[in-house]
Amino acid sequence: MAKHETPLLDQLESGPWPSFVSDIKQEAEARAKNEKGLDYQIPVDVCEDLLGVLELSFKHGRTHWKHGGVVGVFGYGGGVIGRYCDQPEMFPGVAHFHTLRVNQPGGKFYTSKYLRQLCDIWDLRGSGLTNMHGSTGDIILLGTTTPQLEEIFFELSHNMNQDLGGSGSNLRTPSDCVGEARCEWSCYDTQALCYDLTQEYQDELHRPAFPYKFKFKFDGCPNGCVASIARADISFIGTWKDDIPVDQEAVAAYVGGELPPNGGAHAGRDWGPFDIRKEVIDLCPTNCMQYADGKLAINCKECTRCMHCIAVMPRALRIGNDRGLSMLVGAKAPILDGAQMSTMLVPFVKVEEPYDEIKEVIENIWDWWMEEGKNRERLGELMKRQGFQRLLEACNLKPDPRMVQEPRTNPYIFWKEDEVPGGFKRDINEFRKHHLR
Amino acid sequence: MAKHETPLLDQLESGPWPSFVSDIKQEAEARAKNEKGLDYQIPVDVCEDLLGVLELSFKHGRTHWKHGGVVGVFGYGGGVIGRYCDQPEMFPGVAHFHTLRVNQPGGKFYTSKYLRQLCDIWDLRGSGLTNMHGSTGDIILLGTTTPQLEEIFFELSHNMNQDLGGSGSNLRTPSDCVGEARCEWSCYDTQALCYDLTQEYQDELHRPAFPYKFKFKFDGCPNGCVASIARADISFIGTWKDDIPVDQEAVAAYVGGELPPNGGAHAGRDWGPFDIRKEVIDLCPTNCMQYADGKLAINCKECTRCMHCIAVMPRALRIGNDRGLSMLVGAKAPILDGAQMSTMLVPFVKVEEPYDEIKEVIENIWDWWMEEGKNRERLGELMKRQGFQRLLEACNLKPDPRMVQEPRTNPYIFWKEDEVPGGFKRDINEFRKHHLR
Amino acid sequence: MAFISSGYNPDKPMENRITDIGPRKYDEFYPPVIKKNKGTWLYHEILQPGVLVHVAESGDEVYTVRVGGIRLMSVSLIREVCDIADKHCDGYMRFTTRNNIEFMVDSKEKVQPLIDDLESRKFAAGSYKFPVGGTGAGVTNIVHTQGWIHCHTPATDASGPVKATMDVLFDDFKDMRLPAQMRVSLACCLNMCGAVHCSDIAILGYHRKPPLMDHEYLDKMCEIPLAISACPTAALRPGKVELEDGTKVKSIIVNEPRCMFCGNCYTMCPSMPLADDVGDGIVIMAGGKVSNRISAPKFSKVVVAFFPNEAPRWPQTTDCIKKMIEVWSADANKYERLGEWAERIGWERFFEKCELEFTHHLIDDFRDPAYFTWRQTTQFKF
Amino acid sequence: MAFISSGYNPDKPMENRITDIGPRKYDEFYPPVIKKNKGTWLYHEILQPGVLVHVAESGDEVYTVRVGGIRLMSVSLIREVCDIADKHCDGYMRFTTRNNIEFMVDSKEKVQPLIDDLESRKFAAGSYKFPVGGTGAGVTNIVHTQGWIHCHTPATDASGPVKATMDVLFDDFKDMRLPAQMRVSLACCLNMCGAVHCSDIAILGYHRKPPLMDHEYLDKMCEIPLAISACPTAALRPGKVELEDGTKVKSIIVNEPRCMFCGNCYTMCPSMPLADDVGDGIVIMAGGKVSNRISAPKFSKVVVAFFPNEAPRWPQTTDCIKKMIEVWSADANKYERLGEWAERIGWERFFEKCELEFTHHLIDDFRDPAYFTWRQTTQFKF
Ligand code: SRM
Ligand code: SRM
Ligand code: SRM
Ligand code: SRM
Ligand code: SF4
Ligand code: SF4
Ligand code: SF4
Ligand code: SF4
Ligand code: SF4
Ligand code: SF4
Ligand code: SF4
Ligand code: SF4
Repeated sequence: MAKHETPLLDQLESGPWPSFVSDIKQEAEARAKNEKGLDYQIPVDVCEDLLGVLELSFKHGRTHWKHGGVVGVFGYGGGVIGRYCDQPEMFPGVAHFHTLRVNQPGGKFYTSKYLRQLCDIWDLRGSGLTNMHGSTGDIILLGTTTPQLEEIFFELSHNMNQDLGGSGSNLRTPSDCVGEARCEWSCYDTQALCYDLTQEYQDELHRPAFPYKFKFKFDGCPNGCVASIARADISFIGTWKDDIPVDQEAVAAYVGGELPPNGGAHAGRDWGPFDIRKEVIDLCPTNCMQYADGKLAINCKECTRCMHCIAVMPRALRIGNDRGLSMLVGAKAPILDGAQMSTMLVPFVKVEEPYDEIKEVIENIWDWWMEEGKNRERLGELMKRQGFQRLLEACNLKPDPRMVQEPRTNPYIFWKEDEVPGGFKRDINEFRKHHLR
Repeated sequence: MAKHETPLLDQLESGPWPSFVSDIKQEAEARAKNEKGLDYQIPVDVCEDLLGVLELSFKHGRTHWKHGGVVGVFGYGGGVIGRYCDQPEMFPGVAHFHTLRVNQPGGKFYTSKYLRQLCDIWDLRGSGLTNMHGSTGDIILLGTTTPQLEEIFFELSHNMNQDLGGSGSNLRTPSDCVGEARCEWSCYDTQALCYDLTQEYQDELHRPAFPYKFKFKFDGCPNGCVASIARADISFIGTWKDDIPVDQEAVAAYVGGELPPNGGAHAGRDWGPFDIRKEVIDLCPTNCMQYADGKLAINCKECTRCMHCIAVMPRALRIGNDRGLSMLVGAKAPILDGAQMSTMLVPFVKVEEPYDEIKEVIENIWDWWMEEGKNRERLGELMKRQGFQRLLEACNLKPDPRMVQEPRTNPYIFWKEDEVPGGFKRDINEFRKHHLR
Repeated sequence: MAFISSGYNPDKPMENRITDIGPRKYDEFYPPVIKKNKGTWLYHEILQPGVLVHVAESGDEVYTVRVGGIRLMSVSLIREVCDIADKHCDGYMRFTTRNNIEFMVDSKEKVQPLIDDLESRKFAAGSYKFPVGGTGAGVTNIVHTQGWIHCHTPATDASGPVKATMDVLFDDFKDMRLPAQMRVSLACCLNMCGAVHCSDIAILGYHRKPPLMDHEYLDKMCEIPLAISACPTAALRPGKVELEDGTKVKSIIVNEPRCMFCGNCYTMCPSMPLADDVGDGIVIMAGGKVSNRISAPKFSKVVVAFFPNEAPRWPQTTDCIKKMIEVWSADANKYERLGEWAERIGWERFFEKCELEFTHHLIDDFRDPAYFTWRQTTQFKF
Repeated sequence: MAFISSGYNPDKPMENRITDIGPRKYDEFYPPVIKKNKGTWLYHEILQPGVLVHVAESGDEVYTVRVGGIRLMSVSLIREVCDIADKHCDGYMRFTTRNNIEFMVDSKEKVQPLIDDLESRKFAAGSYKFPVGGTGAGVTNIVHTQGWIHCHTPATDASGPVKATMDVLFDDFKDMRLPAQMRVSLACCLNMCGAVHCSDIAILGYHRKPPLMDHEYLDKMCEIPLAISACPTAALRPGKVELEDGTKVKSIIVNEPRCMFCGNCYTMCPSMPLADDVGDGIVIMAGGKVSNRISAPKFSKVVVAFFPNEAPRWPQTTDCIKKMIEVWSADANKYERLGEWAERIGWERFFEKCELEFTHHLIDDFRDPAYFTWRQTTQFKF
């Protein structure tokens, strides 16, 4: 019989969608039963107390967690989020309820062996509750006590060859879309680049040296399946330079209705027979496609690689072969000045090991940001405050109209003294000879 | 033989476009000859000296005019722009060179009688040079001396029943498009409304009581031939509520090529036969038009009255009959914060004498602006500083999605205390009972 | 309990310490068919909701069965996932960027048994453990954050509203009848850990009362200058406050009309909490997107300024979301995301069709860029 | 000369003074055919460049012949306009909102004689006085401002560059071969009295050197606080300055890197002029529009950061304008304004096709809204 009455939470056990309440309850029972006979290193009733405190929040409409103090593992500035309950007497099992961020593998592929190992550690040393996964991408081990932090890290690093992820003012755990591993549209190997940069920048990831957090995300193509453009300080988004290969037979098959448009993504409704003109040609944002007497023609010079036509006819159209990625920078959540999406900085760069060109841009950005950024100022905010030109200078990049949606509408150009013949120094008396007061 | 050498200006006498240099020269000669034997009230060689000082500017690449002191006519705070030359010894004829702004008649229609009278006054008492017209709309009498200002005003008001226009921190001379007088698309009588409001607000026009300048402009329809949306603090732009009447025969005539598209505006090039689908249906921004078996159908509920189809087929399509105007507010030039266009405030109001509804909005706006506006702060800047909501409150207008292009993307809503149950006062001790420190 | 040492020695923390090793390498975890065909995939097809096939140049196929994941998962549930993977997928699986779980098999025969197994598993109280779906032009999992489960700044819960909403949208999780994909996201405060600012529909926790000042402790617990400088609207200033017992303390004074309840001060200083039972609630945003397909990515727009926290099932919130999806589904063109639809018909029509009231709260009045959201054209619909 | 009194008595300014009478009433000046048919016009047609006919319900017609106006006009020229109006139009005429002159007649026969008369009139040096044109899909008159003729803040002249540009564009003033109307405007400083910020092509005078401080006189001639507060970028602060003769005076110090040369300080204070022979010049803007036709009104964008003041004919400026118009004319669709074209093909293409260099100056870095002009999508053209 449950430790706390949870009449409100109980109502979340009904309905078809998996109930996190049912799951926490089953974990609570498992711990109570303790069939494996574990010597749980944190309170056995941690799950009951979590349900209890959550029920209280449902009743109050307010959280019952306090600010986390500085807890962590020796030598790292991140990877742990401290958390304390504001009703420790009522809920001793969650009085301390810190989380660890475990750096997920690329593409979030797993073996059961790996996950079982992780579960065993967490079962013994934590709440047995996780997030698969956190919004940044980490595996979140949700809730343990301070003494267990080092133990868990030790077991992870020694027994699982696994490190923690990031938190605090450092590089956050990079994450990627499934990419080439299982997607035909990936313009580069997202997992390879994500892994290489994660390893290259371990120090930046574990030891806060930045003004604020900094995030990398890797999308294999403009579809943005890891939403990098919305939430990464640097968004690495795959693209290509050359033409879209067209398989005219397959086009005919789509037109003939033999192939399902958009890989069957719209099969749930009868949208009528596929109309290539209405569904592809007319929706192309650049109007660079033509369909005449059974042939599809694309003026690829004018294509902006939005992916629509490819998505609608995946068997007829493919991404080009001269592939690389665009680097867009500065995305962030609304605090303080309103949300920002990433802005185009490097329209195209080849993705070739050891990725020196890419790393040079990253490091130039960091140098500038660490030099100029205020405490808790994200890259995007610094770009706004000092202007895009400063970023270009820091990266030694040439201005390119592809970096802007449109040129400025105000003429308020800050000319530099060395750009103006004769500079800024002038002689008033000389001037007054020609212009009396 | 000319008083000053003007080798640079002389080069502007060639070429087909009317040469202002040739014109000033002819005026200079006329004054020198003085066939009518006038006793010119300002220096006879004013035009020579103007050419001289302009030539000097062409040479220096700098203006030779100084700030105008406060000159004007008794009891008015506007209508005159003072101006002094910074080389009075070299160019005594333009040492004082003030301009008067004469409030142009609506639609800028004139009789030769009126203009000749004006010329006679200005010939005798001024430089004989004008601007037909100034950017705001006034007739500009360009250049005279201080003693002549009252004389000119006296003659204008007594002999021509004509008043000055505005300058300074007051209502500026309103101006309008030709409208109903000669345009089939005018949704209200621009001249009538412009005249009525100009008369109603004479005091505001002549006696500065505002934080800064304030402009009215009247466009009969969304084509905006007086550019009100770009340069008026209140833009009055005609529109209609009901359907676009369609004359199917005329449509057929356009399709058949009997009528020139766009009233012949494109006759200078062979654009090929008129293609109603390409030129009208597909260009309609709302896609609310259909052309099937010789009939044109418009789903007017979805029409945003952009005027395109009407412009292309003026004999087939006309503006609707339930007419009125939209009031958009806050346009201004870039100083200080970047240019602004007018923002939709009143989507639709009927235009019926005595225009009380319109005047109420105007006066509510002025009350708010005079109350809250800083010195030299335009209405548009105040709207930005205090927020559109304050303007709505000042005008007792209900919020309407037609006022915005899109809802806010940031959640930073300034809730007022009375909107939130229980208000803002809370008891920390009560709170701490539930949330220990 | 007896403390069980991992081998870590607190007195010699550096003793054979292993650091900076990063994550495990991705390819350790690739199923064989993935490892073999990586980078050579030709095309994919969605065979039914939740079931994808990808075909490689080699002719190999990988069948993916996607199931809805509750991202707040117990080790018991994860072990059950492992059991399934062992049974059907040679022990491999992956998680998606929206916290769904994907089981992959290398031949068609293996698909149906896998599905049957997954669909058969339910929690004691009856909800599915592994519902198959979440693909194509349907609703997929809601990305969300911590809420009352673990964070100190939320204005609403995360897992609760998500469960309530997914129950209401469940049919569309298992279907692909919508005009385009529908991405719903939740963030429990405007730190927006869910990055919900570019979602088709976003559920956002928001406070509506200024910080409640714990003057007696503030100076002891916080760095006053840090907290003050954290305020984006300069609503805070230092000041002396007299407590009930008459003692004067250094503290912070809030200029309440300047506060827009972002909570950034509380992040810096625990002695100024914002949380309030009636003050807190949910903001509904809509019309955002991330993909560059057809149109550029878009921010979500605020379409409902406030719904109260109606635990446990947030009915007003879920009704509103359901309504928007139904109206969009009925009115939009094929391939048209919610935001593309709203822009095509005009936001005035959006509010009319969705029967939402346009209140003054929805007009942007935050900083200069607000101007660009106002309407500077005569084009509008009656 | 002997002072001729109008009747005004300086000692009794209020003596039978007439004020607040406003302008003359518009309908005093309507030609009969306008007065009769006002509000009942059915349609119009452009018969040839510069010649319009409007047909009323009554069947009446009014033929309008539009001629290019130099808005800087002498009384002699105005009188000549009156002579023409008397001869052909019963003494009526009007001016357009772009400073052209329109002669109206009520029957077709009267058109050709009027045109012949107009086209026959030339200035001594050979330029036309009344060129017929400026209608439809062509170039019409350039709205402009004072420049060196009468203002104290210009960074370029007005009448000069306008004459030079109209000479270059003259053929298109007399033709209607362009994809749409082409509206060129000029403002001699960024007060933008021409309101050029929404023009297809804008010629803008701009300074590039910070104010030249006349310290010795500044405090005597200006209100230091007023001048300082006029600066939008807070580049000014009060300070003491030592003159050559060693005396210390109160004055203003300019933080030069913060100055963007708007001249607003000079408007407030004559002791800080910006004008400079090499510093001043022209900014070219393009892609704006005012009408709501098809697309909403648009601001013009800066496409060339600077051209020097090359009096008397500003060749770099006129070449650039000519080039943009030719490229647009060759590339754009029928009815497509320059800005609509640039947005359709993308600004990267605009710069490529117009052979203009994209320099760092063209990237917005003024205030928060700059962000919205940057590119937040992967969509671009190589
Ligand atoms: C755990 C996680 C939410 C989740 O449930 O998944 C999370 C949780 C917190 N975030 Fe976050 N953020 C998480 C992903 C994000 C994301 C999404 C992303 O990374 O893709 C964002 C938006 C993108 C961005 O970075 O802008 C995000 C934007 C923030 C912000 C606002 C930062 C900003 O510059 O706008 C804060 C506020 C702060 O840093 O003080 C914040 C702060 C926090 C804190 C540390 C609360 C605080 O103020 O100290 C939260 C701790 C909650 C807890 O007790 O567990 N979190 N946070 C996510 C990290 C899990 C992981 O490592 O995988
Ligand atoms: C004469 C005229 C230009 C012309 O050649 O046509 C003119 C001339 C001046 N304008 Fe203007 N403005 C003139 C129409 C405009 C317009 C266009 C319009 O009204 O449609 C604008 C842009 C629209 C607007 O109001 O924003 C305009 C925006 C300015 C500004 C910027 C105001 C702002 O808030 O952005 C200033 C600066 C100021 O007020 O100190 C200004 C200031 C001036 C001053 C008074 C110079 C000064 O700083 O004191 C100029 C006097 C020049 C002279 O010596 O004759 N003038 N001014 C126009 C008035 C003629 C008339 O009455 O018909
Ligand atoms: C598995 C996953 C990647 C991963 O690394 O985990 C994925 C996988 C695929 N995405 Fe995605 N997308 C995934 C998250 C996303 C996201 C990110 C998000 O939602 O947070 C986006 C951006 C959302 C947005 O725009 O707001 C995304 C936007 C797309 C699009 C663009 C759709 C559009 O109309 O804009 C496509 C193209 C399409 O659907 O045809 C796409 C297409 C695909 C394809 C068809 C790619 C392929 O050929 O394999 C994959 C199956 C689609 C499907 O599920 O119907 N994927 N996809 C993610 C599954 C999430 C889930 O569990 O539901
Ligand atoms: C005479 C004048 C009004 C006045 O009160 O003086 C006028 C008169 C007409 N305009 Fe205009 N417009 C006049 C200035 C304008 C302006 C203002 C400006 O340029 O400063 C605009 C806005 C310009 C802009 O958008 O940047 C303007 C945008 C239009 C449009 C929209 C064209 C477009 O493609 O966006 C139309 C519709 C059309 O051309 O078919 C139009 C149509 C017309 C019509 C056809 C209306 C009618 O049925 O009579 C008139 C003859 C057009 C022609 O000249 O080809 N008028 N028209 C102005 C002549 C100025 C000149 O001398 O050239
Ligand atoms: S972002 Fe592109 S490459 Fe990556 S999974 Fe999505 S569609 Fe595939
Ligand atoms: S990818 Fe997009 S822009 Fe390119 S052709 Fe296809 S639809 Fe057009
Ligand atoms: S604005 Fe409209 S009504 Fe006025 S002249 Fe232009 S087209 Fe005619
Ligand atoms: S006026 Fe514009 S929106 Fe309306 S039907 Fe015509 S083209 Fe379409
Ligand atoms: S969104 Fe806010 S409340 Fe939710 S987890 Fe992130 S910081 Fe905490
Ligand atoms: S909640 Fe935000 S706006 Fe309000 S005082 Fe705190 S920091 Fe300032
Ligand atoms: S634009 Fe500037 S310089 Fe030109 S007239 Fe107006 S204020 Fe004077
Ligand atoms: S020119 Fe403008 S920016 Fe420069 S100091 Fe003067 S007011 Fe400030």
